[in-house]
Amino acid sequence: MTAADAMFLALAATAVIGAAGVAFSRHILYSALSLMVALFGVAGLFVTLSADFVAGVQVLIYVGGVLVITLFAVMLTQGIQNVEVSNRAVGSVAAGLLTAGLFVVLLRAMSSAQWVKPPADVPTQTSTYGIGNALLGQYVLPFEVASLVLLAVLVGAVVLTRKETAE
Amino acid sequence: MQAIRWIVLLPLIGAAINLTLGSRIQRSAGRAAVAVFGSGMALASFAIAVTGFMRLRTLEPESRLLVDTVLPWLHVGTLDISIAFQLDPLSAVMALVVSGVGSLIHIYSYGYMDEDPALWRFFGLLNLFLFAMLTLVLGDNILVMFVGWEGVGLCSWALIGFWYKDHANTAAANKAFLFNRIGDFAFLCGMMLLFWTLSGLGHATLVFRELGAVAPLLEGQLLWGVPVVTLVTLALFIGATGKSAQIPLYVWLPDAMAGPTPVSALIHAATMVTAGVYMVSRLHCLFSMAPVTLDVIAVTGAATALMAATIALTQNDIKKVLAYSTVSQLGYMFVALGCGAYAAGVFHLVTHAFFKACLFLGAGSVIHACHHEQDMRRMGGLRTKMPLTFWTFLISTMAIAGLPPLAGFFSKDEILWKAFQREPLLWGVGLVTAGLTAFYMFRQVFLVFFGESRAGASVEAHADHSAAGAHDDHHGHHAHEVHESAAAITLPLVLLAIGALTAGWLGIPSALGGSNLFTEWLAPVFAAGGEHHAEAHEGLELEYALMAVSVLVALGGITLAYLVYLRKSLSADTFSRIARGVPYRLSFNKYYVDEIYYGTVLAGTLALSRALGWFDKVVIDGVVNGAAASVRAVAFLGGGIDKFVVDGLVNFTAHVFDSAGGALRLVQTGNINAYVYVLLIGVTAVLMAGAW
Amino acid sequence: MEYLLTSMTFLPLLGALVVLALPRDNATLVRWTSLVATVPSLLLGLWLFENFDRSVGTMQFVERYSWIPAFNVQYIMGVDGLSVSMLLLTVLLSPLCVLASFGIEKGVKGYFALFLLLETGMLGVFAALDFFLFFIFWELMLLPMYFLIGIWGGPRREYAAIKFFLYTLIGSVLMLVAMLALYFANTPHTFDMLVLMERAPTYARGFQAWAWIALFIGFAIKIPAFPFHTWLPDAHVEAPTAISVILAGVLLKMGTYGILRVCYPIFPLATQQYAFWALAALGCWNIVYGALCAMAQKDMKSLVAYSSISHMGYVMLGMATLTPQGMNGAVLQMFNHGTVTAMLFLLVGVIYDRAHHRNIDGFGGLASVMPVYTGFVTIAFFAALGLPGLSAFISEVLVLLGTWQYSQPLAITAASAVVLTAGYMLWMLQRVWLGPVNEKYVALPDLSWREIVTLAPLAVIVIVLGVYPHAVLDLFGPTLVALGDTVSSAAPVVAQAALR
Amino acid sequence: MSMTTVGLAHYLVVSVVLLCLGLYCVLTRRNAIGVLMGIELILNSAGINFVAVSRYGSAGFDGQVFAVFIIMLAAAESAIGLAVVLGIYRRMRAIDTSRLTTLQG
Repeated sequence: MTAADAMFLALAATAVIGAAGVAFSRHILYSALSLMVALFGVAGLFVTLSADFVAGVQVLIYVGGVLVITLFAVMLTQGIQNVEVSNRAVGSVAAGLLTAGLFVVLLRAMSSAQWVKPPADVPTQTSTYGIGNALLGQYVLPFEVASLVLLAVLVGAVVLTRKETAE
Repeated sequence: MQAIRWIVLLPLIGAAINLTLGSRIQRSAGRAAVAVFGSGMALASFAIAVTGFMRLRTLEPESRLLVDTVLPWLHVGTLDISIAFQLDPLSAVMALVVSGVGSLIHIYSYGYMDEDPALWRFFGLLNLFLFAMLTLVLGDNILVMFVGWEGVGLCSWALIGFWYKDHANTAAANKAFLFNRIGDFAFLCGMMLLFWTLSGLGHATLVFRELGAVAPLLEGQLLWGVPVVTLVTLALFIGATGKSAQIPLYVWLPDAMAGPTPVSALIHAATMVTAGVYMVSRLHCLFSMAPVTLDVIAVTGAATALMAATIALTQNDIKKVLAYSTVSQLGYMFVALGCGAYAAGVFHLVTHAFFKACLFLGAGSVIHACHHEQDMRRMGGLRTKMPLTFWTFLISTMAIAGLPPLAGFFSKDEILWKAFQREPLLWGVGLVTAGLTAFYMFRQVFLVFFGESRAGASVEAHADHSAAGAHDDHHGHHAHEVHESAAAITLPLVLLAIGALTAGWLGIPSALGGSNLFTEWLAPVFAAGGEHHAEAHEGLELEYALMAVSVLVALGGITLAYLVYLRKSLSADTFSRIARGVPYRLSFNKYYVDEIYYGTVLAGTLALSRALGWFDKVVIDGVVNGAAASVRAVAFLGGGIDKFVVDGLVNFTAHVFDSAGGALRLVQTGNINAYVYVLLIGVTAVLMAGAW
Repeated sequence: MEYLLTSMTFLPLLGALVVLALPRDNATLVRWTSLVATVPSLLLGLWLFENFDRSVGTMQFVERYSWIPAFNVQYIMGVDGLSVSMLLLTVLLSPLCVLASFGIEKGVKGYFALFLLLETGMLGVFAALDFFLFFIFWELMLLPMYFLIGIWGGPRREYAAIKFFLYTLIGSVLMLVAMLALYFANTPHTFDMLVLMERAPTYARGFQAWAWIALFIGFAIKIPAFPFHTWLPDAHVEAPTAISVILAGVLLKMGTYGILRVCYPIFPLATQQYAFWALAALGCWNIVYGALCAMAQKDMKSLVAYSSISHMGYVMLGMATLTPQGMNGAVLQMFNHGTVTAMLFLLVGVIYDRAHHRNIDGFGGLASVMPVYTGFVTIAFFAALGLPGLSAFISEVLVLLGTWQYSQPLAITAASAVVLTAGYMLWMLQRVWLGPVNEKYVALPDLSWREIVTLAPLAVIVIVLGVYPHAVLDLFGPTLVALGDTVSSAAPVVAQAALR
Repeated sequence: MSMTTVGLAHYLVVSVVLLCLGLYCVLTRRNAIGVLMGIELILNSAGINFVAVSRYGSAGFDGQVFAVFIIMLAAAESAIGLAVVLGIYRRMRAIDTSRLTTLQG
């Protein structure tokens, strides 16, 4: 087992354990913290896939932004200390069976698929450069649309949470 | 010489042990163990000081300087300070007085505090005080002196508030510390200015023995257009007014009498309050260069002496009288310093230490015997019941009144003589003060020890006069219990009284055929500062005449006191009604200085503090919270949550029942999880179909 | 000792993981494990204290590894005198705080795990020499602090926690902006502080100016300097005792540490330009303002909090002077304030544990009920008001001496605070510990052994450093001389004519 | 591709595990915020897929670009999602999805 393998295993384990924490924790705060662990794990996986930029974005936006917002939402809707009250998990047996079924189906689908052989040696290249080119070249239209979406989100978030004076 | 450090360290060890383990020692080994240990440390320190003194005497007068460097303390940039002690004629005198009188008072305390459960704390603090005071006098540089300077403030605070359960005592303690702190602040500023000026001249030092040599370099240095040396000495003098209770910072000392009487004797009469005098003498090389400061010192000293003496005339509390008398005598010493007669000032310091300590301890003996009664209007007739106390008290009173051949006569006359040479007006003020001193001190003697016992006499809270003898009743329930105090109390009294009788003989002026040993002893110290040795060029006749006048004035004061308080041929009322009683009320109410300070400085500071506290909470935090609130208003929590909660719950309940209705709507549950289930089942099914 | 700093920093984190693995219901085990987890770092810290070469001002024990090569982010750790003193303070206070937290009953595991995580964050901040790493640790420290206040705090904990979080977040954002600007201003791009310092003379004046201000505000929030200070009283009042101790003892120092570590060597020109107003004058104002506000407080903890603001003013003032006395005094004051204020908060915590309130006017005469406690209180209070012979006096007098050479009016103003400080300290002492005994509290028990063990080491340090300050002063002397020279030699000093 | 070298399949397995855990979370959680966290997991698993396939596939950057878009959308989704949750909370004083059935026709 090479160092890269060990790294992958560690990161994958981090991601999976974190995700399990999100799914099984009784305490919403623990869920949130586990989510952070999972997100870090995924970011690490991105690094092993030589996608540095994506990893960086993952950490900055997910951990820095999404998670903080989530935590705030938890705090603002629950109060910090009574959060465990309303993180019920309902129908875990049914859900477990269903997801397990899906898991089996997907694995089977994966193993039966015809994958393209990977190129022998992938040249490592700074991903930021390539992504930047792609975003402003080939994908410039989606990129612009994305900015519109974000604007809409901005406005939407404000509208949704605005203090309603009319009522 | 390594031994010097032990003069300082032994009391510290005593303090450390008594303050940490004292209560256990007292419980297991008894009260005497604590007292013996504490007193032993003080006595040992005294013994070492005596050996040091002897050692000094064997040296040539010019080379009488022993230095003991303990530890390098602070070495940053040009600042290089060691913890070091020096013994020279001046500090040796001070160390002997401090440890000597201190030891006596330790012994006295064992008798005086015989009922107090916290004896260990008392002895621990007394030892700590000795440590701080000895650091002050033995320190070889200004910063080490400052350690002692503030250290005695701490001990003073702890001992004034020794009986801390009484709110008034702790208030007095805080007052003392704060007024001292104001002085310390000025002291600190003076020290910094001195250091940087010298540093700028390439001689960064705060060591006393080096200051004499570099001080002349300060000539001509200006800051803000004023000679630096004047600013430095003025700042240091303000520090001295705090510690030595001079105008304008004297008000804490009378209140400090709230502490146990041995404390008043040791700290607030004999030693700590003289620290300012010592400091000025120690730094005479600077003060001599600043004539303006010397003038300020002389005037302040004279004004304080007079003002405190006038206040002392009308006080009824036995200790308050002595307190104001102390302030007044300290004023005397500053007059001497202001005239450049440092040796005379220190001489009066020494004699004053003896007779004032004796007076306080005598007062303590009286108070102790009278079961902590301090009002002189409820005393009287103790002469026969407490003969030893009476005689020692009388000797000390005569000494402070300046009757020859007691100690006070020589030291006071030397000051008056120097003052006359400098400025006859100062002498005039000093003379008046001397007369007043004789009057109020004998008033005290007559009220306390003569006449009939007035124990239990009802005294109006705002009694306008002290002639309480008029309504004298004999059912004083304390009277029959009053008896002479124990040996632990009387022994120090006797020893101090002997001192009060004889200490003056050390400095008999040449005019009276003496050799003025004291001045000669200190001469090597003050020689460098250029003390005026204006020897007798105005003639011996004048000196004799002045002596005679001052003795006459003192006798006049005594006679007046006798007429008013013993013969009662003059009524005190006639004096208190002069000018519609305005002078009397001013004196009785201490010129309302406390009230003025309270109304201006203290109230102002508190008001400013409250205003800033409000500003901080309302304005600054308000801005922050306001910003946060506006963000929140946009982002999250509207103010109307509560309203919607109620409405929401009502709606919610209504909907629950409503939705229970339609059967068709069962599929459309509105439950998100249900939707996800359906979705997921569909997806899995499709994938299955594809995979297999 | 190749991995000294790394092991020192991450051992508490390891401890945190162990704590998390312990059974939830065995609180005693969790407590003792946490205590043990702080000890290795303490021992390493003491070893560092012994073996640190005091004669030079350069970085020692440097560890350098490539971390994220794509962005030239490195993992660099190293210490000079400045960081050693702060690391020492942190490892000293941490075990004491764990000990002081033994009374925590709610969510014990989470509390101690977060606390240990916090310790790693703090140590990392003081040891990191790569700006990116520094920033990571800086943020790492923020998160546990938020929860420690927000979950285990007093009644208004959520308000205090969010306020703390938002304030610090704003500071972090400003710091991030300046950090990135600095990163891109250098070619090749780097976060290596040592390289950034070397290139200091190449930065344009305008860039230095705004980056300095952004960093300064970021750090000033932590100090906290007026007018960014209002999070502090709230956070202190609501935080549990041990967290107050850490907050005042270590976290506040990060502000001034950051200024000395980042602003001074990297932006010497801007430092010269702004030191007078932003550090000296503001510091002086902090001293007086904090003291006056403290006098008006009714809650013991908020009084101590305001006194912290006042005392941290000395640090700002001292470091602004660039004189050896001033700078040594400032860093010594950081250390001394850490120990003295830690004592003060622990002492307030003791009474809060017993009486469940901290209202200054609600007590009285505790001295006769709890004599040992009062003994410690007296030492701490007199140390705080700068009594000679105790540690804080040395640092204050050094700062004042340094300031006098720099600007006499500022020195006089700052020195006048000795009276104010004595005023509020003694007033509180009088109202709470002296006077007639309050009947409600006649039965309060005196200090337990655990409490004595937390307080005694601090008291010893306070006394020892008052007599022999060079035990700590020697650590950072050469470092600060070098730092002062860097700043003052950057360009001719701009005269601050009016107030000098 | 030997068993000891990490390849595409390994990443896909991780991705599937994350997807299933995310789905489980969405299915079982009654707390709307918990549901949102589950969705984040699902999105992450998709991100892993994209990047992994991109790495072992045509070696272009398309996959990474999509991953970036996913992260962007996730951020937008969580912002809006949490705003909705807060809005609901304000209205209903609850974010328990089993009680939020006002969508029912």
